[in-house]
Amino acid sequence: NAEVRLGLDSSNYEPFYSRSADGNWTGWEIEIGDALCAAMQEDCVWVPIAWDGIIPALTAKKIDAILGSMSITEERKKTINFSDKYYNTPAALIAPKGLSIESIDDLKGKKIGVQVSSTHSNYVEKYLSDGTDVKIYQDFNDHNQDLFAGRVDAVVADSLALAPFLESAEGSCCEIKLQLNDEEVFGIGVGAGIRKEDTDLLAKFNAAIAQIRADGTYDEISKKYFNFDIYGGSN
Amino acid sequence: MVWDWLPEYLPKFVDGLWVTLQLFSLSIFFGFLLAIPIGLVQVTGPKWLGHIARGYCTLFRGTPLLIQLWLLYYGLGSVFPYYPGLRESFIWPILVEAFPYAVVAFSLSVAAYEGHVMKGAFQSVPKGELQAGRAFGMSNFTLLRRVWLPRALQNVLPTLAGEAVLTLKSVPLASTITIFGVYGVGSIVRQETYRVYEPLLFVGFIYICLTGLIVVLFRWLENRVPSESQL
Amino acid sequence: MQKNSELGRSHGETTAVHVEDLHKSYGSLEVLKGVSLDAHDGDVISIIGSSGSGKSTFLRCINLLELPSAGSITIAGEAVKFKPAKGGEMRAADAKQIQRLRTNLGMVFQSFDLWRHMTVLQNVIEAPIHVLGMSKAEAIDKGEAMLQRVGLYEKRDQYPAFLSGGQQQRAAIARALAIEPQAMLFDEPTSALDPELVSEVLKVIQSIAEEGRTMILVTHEMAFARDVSSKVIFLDQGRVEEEGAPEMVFNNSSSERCRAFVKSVH
Amino acid sequence: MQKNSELGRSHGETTAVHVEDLHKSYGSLEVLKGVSLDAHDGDVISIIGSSGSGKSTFLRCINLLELPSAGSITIAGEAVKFKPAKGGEMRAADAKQIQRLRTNLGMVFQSFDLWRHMTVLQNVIEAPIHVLGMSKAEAIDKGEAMLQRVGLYEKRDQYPAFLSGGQQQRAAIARALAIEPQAMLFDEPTSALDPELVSEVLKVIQSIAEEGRTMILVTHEMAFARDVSSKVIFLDQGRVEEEGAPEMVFNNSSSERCRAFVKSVH
Amino acid sequence: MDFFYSTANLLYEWGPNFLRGLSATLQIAFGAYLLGLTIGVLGAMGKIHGGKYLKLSLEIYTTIIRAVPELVLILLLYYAGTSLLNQSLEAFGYNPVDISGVAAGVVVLGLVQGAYATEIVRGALLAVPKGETEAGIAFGMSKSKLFRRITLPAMIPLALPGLANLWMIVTKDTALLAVVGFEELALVTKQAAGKSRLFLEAFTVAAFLYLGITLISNQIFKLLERRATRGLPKLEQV
Ligand SMILES: Nc1ncnc2c1ncn2[C@@H]1O[C@H](COP(=O)(O)OP(=O)(O)OP(=O)(O)O)[C@@H](O)[C@H]1O
Ligand SMILES: Nc1ncnc2c1ncn2[C@@H]1O[C@H](COP(=O)(O)OP(=O)(O)OP(=O)(O)O)[C@@H](O)[C@H]1O
Ligand SMILES: [Mg+2]
Ligand SMILES: [Mg+2]
Repeated sequence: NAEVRLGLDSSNYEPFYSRSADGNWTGWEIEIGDALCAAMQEDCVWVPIAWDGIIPALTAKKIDAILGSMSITEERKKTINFSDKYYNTPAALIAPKGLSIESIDDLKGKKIGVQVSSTHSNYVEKYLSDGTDVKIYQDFNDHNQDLFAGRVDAVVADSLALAPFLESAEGSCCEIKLQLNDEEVFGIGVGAGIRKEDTDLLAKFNAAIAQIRADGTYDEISKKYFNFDIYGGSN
Repeated sequence: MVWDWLPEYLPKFVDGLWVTLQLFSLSIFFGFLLAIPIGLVQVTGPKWLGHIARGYCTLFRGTPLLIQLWLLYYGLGSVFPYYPGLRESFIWPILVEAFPYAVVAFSLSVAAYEGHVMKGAFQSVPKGELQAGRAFGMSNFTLLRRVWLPRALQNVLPTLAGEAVLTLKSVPLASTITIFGVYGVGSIVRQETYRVYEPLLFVGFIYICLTGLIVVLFRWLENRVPSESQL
Repeated sequence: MQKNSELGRSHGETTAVHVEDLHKSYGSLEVLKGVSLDAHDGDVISIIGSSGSGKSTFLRCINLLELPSAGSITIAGEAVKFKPAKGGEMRAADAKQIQRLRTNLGMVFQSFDLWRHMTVLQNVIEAPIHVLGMSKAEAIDKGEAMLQRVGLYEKRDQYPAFLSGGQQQRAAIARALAIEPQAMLFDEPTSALDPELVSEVLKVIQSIAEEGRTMILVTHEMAFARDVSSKVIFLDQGRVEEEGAPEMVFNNSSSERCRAFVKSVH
Repeated sequence: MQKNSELGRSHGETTAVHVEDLHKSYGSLEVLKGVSLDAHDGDVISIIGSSGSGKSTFLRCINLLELPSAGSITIAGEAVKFKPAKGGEMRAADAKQIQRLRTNLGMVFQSFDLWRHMTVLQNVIEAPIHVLGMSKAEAIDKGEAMLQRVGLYEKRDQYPAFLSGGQQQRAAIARALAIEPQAMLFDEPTSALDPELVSEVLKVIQSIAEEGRTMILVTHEMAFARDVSSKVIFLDQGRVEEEGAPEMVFNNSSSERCRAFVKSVH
Repeated sequence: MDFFYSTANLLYEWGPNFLRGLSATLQIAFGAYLLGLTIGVLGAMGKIHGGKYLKLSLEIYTTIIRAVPELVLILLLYYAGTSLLNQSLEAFGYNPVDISGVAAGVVVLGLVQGAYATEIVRGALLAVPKGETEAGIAFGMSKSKLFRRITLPAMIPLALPGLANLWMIVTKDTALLAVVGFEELALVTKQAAGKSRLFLEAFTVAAFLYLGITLISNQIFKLLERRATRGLPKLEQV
């Protein structure tokens, strides 16, 4: 009956989603979301929300599901439910090419940028909280911009989301220095966030994810964006 | 309502309060310092300076502080890489910090709003009192320091109190450029505890206290000299 | 004229204020058309004349609150330096000099113009401390004496807003006296006062005159001018139409205009 | 009393305003202690008395701008309905009735109180149109006639702020006349005016009185009260101390207070 | 020169988005302003004529709203307001409603505006000469007529400068909604900046758009003020 409102970050998060110049939301996750809705036979609308308020927006029923590259973590599961994962990519630390960083110990005394309310900020909090200067940004693009400007020495973020930046003129300054792994922090992948009480919707999402994986829709969409398997190992 | 998170985060709130107060008082201080000449030249000339000052007030009062802040921080930052020499220069350590940008943006905004107020304030001082000062051989600077400014301030203290509260209330905007005051700490708490309202209510409570403090402070200043309106 | 000031400060011998051939125009309106005046130490000079005749303008020129268009002004024996400005006007050549010379003149305005953000005593000690550089203790001593003098000692810690008009004007006189000026300038010191308050202020001014202080006084109080002045100047349309001893100006003037004016205000 | 109103509207026979035993207290201060008054059609009644005697309060009670504490009021033959309120006060029982009755009374205040956001003509036609429901064309016709009447026709499109006090008061009179009230109430209509402007307003009021319009008038202008009134009431400390024909009250009063008051203001 | 070239490019590509943001900003500002005015008039009357408890609650409302940062209020009302509303709707057996971003923005900023407007209107109402309203009463006007015909028009010239100021504030406060993810001018700017990487240019364009709103509104209010005060003598220029 009613539309399913899919919440996502109001700022750009390429290649997963971004507001294009013609005013539409585009990107891999948008196409996947639309495919999921088709599989569920639901009408969906995309609702942009500030990232740090996206879980409250879900519980306040401003949206019905979070489809904004939200990692499934134990911490978040205390508040909301997650569908099965629909992709999984590692986190990465990027820094200017000239800087030599072999391990996270080399970050002592450096400035590191992360996005607010992200698994990456949790990671930095866990491993780098002393000896480094952590700057928290509201917007994924802002820490990239400050890395370019030289105000931070490194950025921790999703490796795929960083890719378009690294390929741009501004991002050419920098490269991926470290792949970061910690399932406790980063979770087991990205799923759709759904209110605890909406078990029906949860089941529908799980079924839909299974369906588009099975019928090839998932791979078809992914091929347009990536030349590798974004789903990651099966859990 | 759940408040069990509060003890754990209280130290962070104290840090945040410190940041908020620093940003607030520095902005008010530098902003007011700038507001004096901005108001003054609009009253005494020279004409071209007066026009510039007025244009400045219009420009800064006519655009959102948030945009000014972003323009200054991200806008300026985006041109740094084109001046490679900058990174070796002595001001680089300042340029990489967010706090100075916030102080500058806030001060410029305060200067525009208070400059507008001070213009009216300077005009409101009776000419005769200024001439009395001149007639006693006061230099322009002495006149300004001893008569014109204190007298003008007396007339607009309530307005300035209002402006100060507005400035305090805009400090949260600085969280968009990585400066975490009381409000920023509140949003960290929200992020880490997934409690939606309690941290906001707590931040609101702190602000009500701070506002109360400002109001009391200005009341005290006002009462030091009785004004006509109190007769 | 300069030499007068070198003769010492005995009564009647130095010139506190010397003005020669003063002209002043506002745009095309010539308000003063060549006015001269000599105020020797101890002189009490009253300037009378109908409204708009230029009395206030003349007084304000003496104090350089207005810049004259032509003429010369000598205060306490020192000539004010002017330099020509565009449009044939004059400009002050030396701002410092003017500030210094002004401390020789105590000015009392029509509308009192006390500084309202200061108490009466603070008003009185302001110029001694911040212009003359007197120590605070000394300024307070002298200031309190001045306030005694005008009968306002008990009001010293009041703010002007709480004083009556007459009290405010007496405070303004004390403030002007506090810089121990060579001459006092009064511009209609009682015209903004309610009639009942006029006499208290005139009494204070009279007592200062009797002390032998040099005074130049613009007033509409003819009886007072006659009683207190050593000399009266009748200004008419920017010119000195008559001047001399009070009896002469008030009773035996050869100028018809002067006689008409004196008659009209009596 | 009620029956008077049934006798038709010929001069002197109906009662425009009838007040009986009116009391009014502010808290513990009893301002009116039982005042009665009968204004028949065509009567011109002046109320005099020293400041604070309750004249304004009485007039405002007639118009129900103040609610009396006790007593009865009949306007144009219709008794105002009251109901008791807490504390022994009275309250209006019927707001609609009061609004209707008020249109029988044209009130002119001491401080003119024209509506400053309307031109003079707009002021005059406001109540006819929006209270009486007159058509706009008719209201303008009548309004312009009223303005002619008080000599303000040329000023009809001016805003009040640009008129002199006397002109404003005349406009206020025209505004009150425009609802064609059974009686006009004036509360010291000239006391806020500069002396030069008083006579122009009094002249207008006099001409209205001579037309035979019922008037109740609080005034300090004794000579005027004597000339224009059919009856004078002397109020003292909230009581009617003396009332009667003007010659009687002004010259032959048996009340000592009244004689003293009349003497003091002459 | 480079700057102008890239700005032109930005406008060419993102112009429609800027216009979309601008129109969202204006819609919210307008709605919030009207809501604020309504609250202001009612609140002012409540503060003047209301009973003890109404006065007290209005006092609390205006005090708190004016002391707490708009950003905090926006977040509180944006999330709490919606869920409170929906909880109570559900409690009464109704379906939860979806409050659109525009509506939420209007309500939040309207409540903020209302607090300031209450004080402005209250001051103006108190400044209307008592005699003018009494004259209306004396002519038999009913309460509502008195308010519509006399009090309101007499108050407007006194309140207009303050109300003009409020409009300038609300047009700029809409930018705060960017922080909760509402796509008005400021957030659209940020999106364009993030994607085109023309930060300086994008923010400059936004600044000029806001400035344009201010300057045009200034002129309109000047006209309004001239109209409203045409019956009042010009105040001496101090
Ligand atoms: N700043 C000014 N600009 C232009 N004209 C001025 C100015 N000040 C004074 N005047 C004109 O100069 C003339 C003389 O003014 P002034 O105040 O000296 O007269 P006055 O003799 O003191 O009169 P009053 O007795 O009314 O004080 C008047 O015609 C006045 O209008
Ligand atoms: N609203 C009020 N509250 C309390 N006391 C009042 C009020 N209005 C009038 N009074 C008191 O009632 C008394 C009579 O006042 P009223 O204005 O009727 O006198 P009046 O005869 O009109 O005097 P005046 O000639 O000065 O106008 C005065 O003592 C006054 O202080
Ligand atoms: Mg003069
Ligand atoms: Mg009265």
